[in-house]
Amino acid sequence: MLFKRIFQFIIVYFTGIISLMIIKYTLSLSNYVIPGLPELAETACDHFGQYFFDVINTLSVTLLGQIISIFMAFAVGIAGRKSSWTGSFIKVTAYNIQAFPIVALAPIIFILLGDGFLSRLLIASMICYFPLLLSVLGIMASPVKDMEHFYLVTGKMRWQLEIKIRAFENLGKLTTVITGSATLAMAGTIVGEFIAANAGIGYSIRVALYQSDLGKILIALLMIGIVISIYQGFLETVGERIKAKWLGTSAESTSLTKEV
Amino acid sequence: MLFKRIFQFIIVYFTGIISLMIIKYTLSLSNYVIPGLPELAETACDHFGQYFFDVINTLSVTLLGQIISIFMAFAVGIAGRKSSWTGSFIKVTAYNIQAFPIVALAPIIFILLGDGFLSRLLIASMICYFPLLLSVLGIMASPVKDMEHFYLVTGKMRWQLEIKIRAFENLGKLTTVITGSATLAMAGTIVGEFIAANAGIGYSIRVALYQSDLGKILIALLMIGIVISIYQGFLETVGERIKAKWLGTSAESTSLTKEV
Amino acid sequence: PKPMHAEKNNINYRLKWLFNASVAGDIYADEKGYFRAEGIDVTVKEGSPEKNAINELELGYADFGVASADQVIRAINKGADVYVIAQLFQVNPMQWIYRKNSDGTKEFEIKTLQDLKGRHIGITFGGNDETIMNTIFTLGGIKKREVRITGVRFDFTPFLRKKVEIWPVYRNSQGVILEDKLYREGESVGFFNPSDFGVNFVANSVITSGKMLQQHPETVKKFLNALIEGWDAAMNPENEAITLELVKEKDKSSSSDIIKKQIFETRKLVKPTESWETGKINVDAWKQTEAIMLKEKQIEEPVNIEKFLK
Amino acid sequence: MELTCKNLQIYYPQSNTSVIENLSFSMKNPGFNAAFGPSGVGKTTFARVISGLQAPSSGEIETRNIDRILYTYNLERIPGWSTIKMHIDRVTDSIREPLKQILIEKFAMKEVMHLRFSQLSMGQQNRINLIRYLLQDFDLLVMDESLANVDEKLRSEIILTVKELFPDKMFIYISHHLMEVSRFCNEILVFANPSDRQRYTMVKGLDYKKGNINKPETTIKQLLDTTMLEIMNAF
Amino acid sequence: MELTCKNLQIYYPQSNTSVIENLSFSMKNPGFNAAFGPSGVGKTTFARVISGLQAPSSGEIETRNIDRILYTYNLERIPGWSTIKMHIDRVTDSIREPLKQILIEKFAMKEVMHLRFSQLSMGQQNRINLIRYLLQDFDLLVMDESLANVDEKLRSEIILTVKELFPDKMFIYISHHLMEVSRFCNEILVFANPSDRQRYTMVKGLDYKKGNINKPETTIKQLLDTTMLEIMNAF
Ligand SMILES: Nc1ncnc2c1ncn2[C@@H]1O[C@H](COP(=O)(O)OP(=O)(O)OP(=O)(O)O)[C@@H](O)[C@H]1O
Ligand SMILES: Nc1ncnc2c1ncn2[C@@H]1O[C@H](COP(=O)(O)OP(=O)(O)OP(=O)(O)O)[C@@H](O)[C@H]1O
Ligand SMILES: Cc1ncc(C[n+]2csc(CCO)c2C)c(N)n1
Ligand SMILES: [Mg+2]
Ligand SMILES: [Mg+2]
Repeated sequence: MLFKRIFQFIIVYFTGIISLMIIKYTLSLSNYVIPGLPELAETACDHFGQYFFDVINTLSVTLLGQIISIFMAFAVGIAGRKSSWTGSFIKVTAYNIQAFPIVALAPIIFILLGDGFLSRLLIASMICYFPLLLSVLGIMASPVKDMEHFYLVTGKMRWQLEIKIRAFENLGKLTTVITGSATLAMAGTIVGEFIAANAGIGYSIRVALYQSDLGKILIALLMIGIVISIYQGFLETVGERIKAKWLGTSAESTSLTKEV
Repeated sequence: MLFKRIFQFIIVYFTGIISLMIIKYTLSLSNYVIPGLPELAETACDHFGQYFFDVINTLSVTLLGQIISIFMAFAVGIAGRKSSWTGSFIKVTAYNIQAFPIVALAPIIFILLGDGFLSRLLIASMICYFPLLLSVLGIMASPVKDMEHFYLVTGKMRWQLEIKIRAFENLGKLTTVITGSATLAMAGTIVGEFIAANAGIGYSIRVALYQSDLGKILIALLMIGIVISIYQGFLETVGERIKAKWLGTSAESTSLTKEV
Repeated sequence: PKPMHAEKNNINYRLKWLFNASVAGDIYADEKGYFRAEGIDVTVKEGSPEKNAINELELGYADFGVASADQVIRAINKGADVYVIAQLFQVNPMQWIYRKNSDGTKEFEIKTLQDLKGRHIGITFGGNDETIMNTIFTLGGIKKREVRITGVRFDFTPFLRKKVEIWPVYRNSQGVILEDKLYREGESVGFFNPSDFGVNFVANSVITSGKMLQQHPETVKKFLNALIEGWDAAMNPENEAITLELVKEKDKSSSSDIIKKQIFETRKLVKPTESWETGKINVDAWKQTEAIMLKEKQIEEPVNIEKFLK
Repeated sequence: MELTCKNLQIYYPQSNTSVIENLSFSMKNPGFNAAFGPSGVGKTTFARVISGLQAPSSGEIETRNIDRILYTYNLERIPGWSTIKMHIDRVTDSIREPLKQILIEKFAMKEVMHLRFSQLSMGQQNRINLIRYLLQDFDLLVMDESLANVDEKLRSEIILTVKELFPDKMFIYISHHLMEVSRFCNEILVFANPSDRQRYTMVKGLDYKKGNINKPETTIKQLLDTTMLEIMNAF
Repeated sequence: MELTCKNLQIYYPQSNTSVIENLSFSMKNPGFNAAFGPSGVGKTTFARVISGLQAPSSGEIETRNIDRILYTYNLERIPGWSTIKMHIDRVTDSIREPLKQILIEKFAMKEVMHLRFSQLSMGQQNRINLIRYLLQDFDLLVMDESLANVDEKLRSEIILTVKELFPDKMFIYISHHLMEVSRFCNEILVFANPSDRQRYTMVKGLDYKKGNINKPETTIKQLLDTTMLEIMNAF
């Protein structure tokens, strides 16, 4: 499973590299525009370790950022699920904040939070949170009538229960979205680092970009891809566990009662 | 409906401005860090018209970018919905491309496409498409067993039908996500313009940033917010129409058979 | 291949920066029809940090461009086919701004390199200001731990909020704007200019490809003539009103007052003395730049940059 | 205890005719009543309207001593995150604990309480859903085909149990089982197709209770046949 | 035409006992057969297994001259983006056009074909779903409570129509209506609760067809009573 993921990523990555090489050699571009394979290999050797630790550093922020945005997305999605004025107000607020590109908000963020870890985290969360919000809102706003009826007519419905029912009925969708959002959190962190930090792989990419060093960027991308594959594989496993637990099926049982 | 949206945005916006002012006066920051209200008003008068046209320019790219990303998201979401090797490969590719922050991919995009409209469009679509993909994938990967059974056992199931059924059953979620993604497309376009264009509001924001002019940025944000409110209101109306048509209910009929 | 000596008519010229006073000469040459007068059709394209004229030369998106010396040297080091045909700025506009009354009472000024000690300095990691500042540190015998260094982004807030004392800016664009902003709030500023201390790291220069030089030498000559003529005219104080109008046309969001000051500062960089030949390549400065980059391990081996200066 | 409808009128915009047309009736006193009629005649619509889930197009619904009306139908589902036992426990007041035990026992659900809802057979799903409604506060419970997928023997057992345990509640039982409705229900509101002259008739059922099956078998059969005939004529 | 099961065994991991335990039987020839038994006994499980939707834990299923087995159940839904008329049209081969008209007519669905599925009453949903299956290619159709929410009169009508129109197909009808199953079905596989000694019994039903209701009323009643008793004993 995990190896499949990494393997698939490697295929994608090297397809990309090969395309670049084809472009390079058909247009006979210099190593400055697109580095050749030997240069790439050299860059890899020189910077592999450094970039690996950079990505791990980034990952730590990603993790926190993702958790924060999951919480934010659920909070806003839940608060905004009703079609009441408040609900739609919360939605509008959430939407509008996102409409402002982070780069434009960045100065304001820096004024309020200073630069460093917090800004990096905030930017990461903001980029990751909105897509999550969209999905959570979609799920939280659709009633599951045949389950909710009982609680509604008996006056037992509380908002926590409503959310639990809707989340449960859309468990598959939610785990897909949350797993997928790891990528967004990573991208967000990197953007944040690019703008605001002096650590992490985003920062390293910025430095490489200033030096127009595509080779370094490509190696950084490789590291990002590998680490994110692992992280996502991990999330997927956790997701499966949670699903199995909540649905009350073990891997064993599902295979026994399987559809043929 | 539309006015409600704009009104809500205005509330959000001015709450933001007021918070900034509070920060300004409590920390007694000078006008160059956070401009005062008179400076803001002046900037607004000077640049309102220009920024309005910039935003309209941006909106035109947003529109196209959103359409492209909707198509891309559906294409990939549909292709990647099966848990087969190919399905998961497509998913991994889609995820990985996104994991790479646009800022890191930008040099490669410029190398391949040059600067100008195409790069701007591509970046906009990429930022908008992934969150859409996540939702579409979530929806497309969950079978609607009680509807699909017939087509499966009678051998009438084709992929188009499967998609149609799943889309139909999740119409509410899909319209929420597509409407919401307008914001993402806008943010994406602005980021694209920020990096690559020489027109649009993103470009103007960049210019303002190089001049460290927070006042201009705030006015630009106001324009963005208003225009996006209108655009989203429009999308929502269209979404309602489509829903009503597909579900076979008119606004009139739903109110007559309403739940009390 | 045999030189073709043919004319090339549709020419793309990629700048390094947005349209503003720092590219006044380029705008002038374009708008006043100097290129057309030479019989060439030139499209002047705006630059930005993410755009790279050297890449565009190779890919054929541009025929001429503006790049800084460190970009050129790094590209040559990696086998790019790049030649320098003019040096626009004789003095590097990359300088550091600071408040003269930063602590409210005492007048502060950087008179010697030792004045940097104990200060909080901004540096764009990976940017050429990092290379320059490192050279300054070596020159002044300043150890990294004797100063505080903060990474710099494109916005100035940390400097404006007095978090960082000495902040890198382009002297003739952002430098002017910042100076003006602070002046309005009653603060006066100074600029730390490395070339005052003997560090002549070359900045914006006009480049083209070897292929262009070989295949269309006439076109190169015409382009260069028109461009230098444009810069000469733009920098001529007598033409100030015209230059101002032309720049304002392209840079709507800056006030005339600011643009006027920017032109004034740009003039000092382009023509350090009244009689300075516009666009002249300062070979010694290029050699020094190469030496600095070699020492800072920006390049692995010497490129003999003088061979690429035409 | 009384439920009265006056000139009830319900139509759906998509339909050309009214579903419920000028319906007036009254059901008095607690007991096991029924709504009966051909498929598509409007029983569910009627039930939802009197339960307040849907607004009538016109007409009035009046109740006396009926404060809580619950409507339950056979397609309801119970969330799947825990076993049905845990769900039932959660929604049951502790004072109804003994009642719960009896219901589970009598509804033959004891063996499957450790399963999740989706693992139950259709009839089991019907039964557990009905159980949880019976454990709530209500004055009138409308059961829309609540036992549609349960076998006849168990269904009779369940109905008798409910009648025994809830003597002072009112029920409206919707079912397609003519004999069952005739035998166990008291007041039967029979819906006829729009083409018939008289659309609504109130028929008196045998209202069997657990105690009174002591009449001779043949008498019962005859009585039942009469009632069934009466209903079929109204139908 | 023959359907044979040998030592069929089915258990769910969550259950402590087998749902289907060593079931062997054979149904020969076309006709209207049934699976009957108390709620939760395993009829749905059995039906899904013989339809190939679920794998048995052990045992064998053999068919002769039965190539296409379709399974339909009463909770299926038809997509809501167009009227049921359009849906039925789309999934029906043009050669079955006359058959379609007859079915719609006989199933009393003519009036509501312009509605969407969600606007139908439960019984109407049952019927339209069954219609679309009857319009497909099949040799054996398993109907799992397909008419559970239809009234008795119409149900009889529908069953007789199906028997008349599809004389050379095999059906397995799952229903909780003892009398109906006894009257209309031919071979009835009766499932008993695990506690009984004999879990599976094959009972012969009256197999009524449209033509042969010409016996005297009392004879029919007697015959029916005998069959019903036989089933109840097996049950
Ligand atoms: N939303 C709707 N729009 C249009 N017509 C509807 C709608 N809901 C129900 N109907 C129609 O109203 C009629 C009555 O429906 P209802 O569900 O009340 O019948 P019912 O008596 O409960 O039938 P069954 O016994 O089959 O459940 C049906 O003919 C149905 O097609
Ligand atoms: N997925 C499952 N896991 C565990 N037990 C199950 C599962 N599905 C069904 N069962 C059990 O298997 C038994 C048989 O179920 P099945 O649905 O086949 O019954 P049935 O005869 O169709 O009943 P009904 O007439 O109520 O529909 C039931 O006791 C049920 O609880
Ligand atoms: C400034 C800015 N950048 C990106 C996004 C949103 N976003 C969605 S996915 C993704 C990853 C691409 O790098 C990003 C950045 C935003 N809202 N604002
Ligand atoms: Mg009904
Ligand atoms: Mg069943």
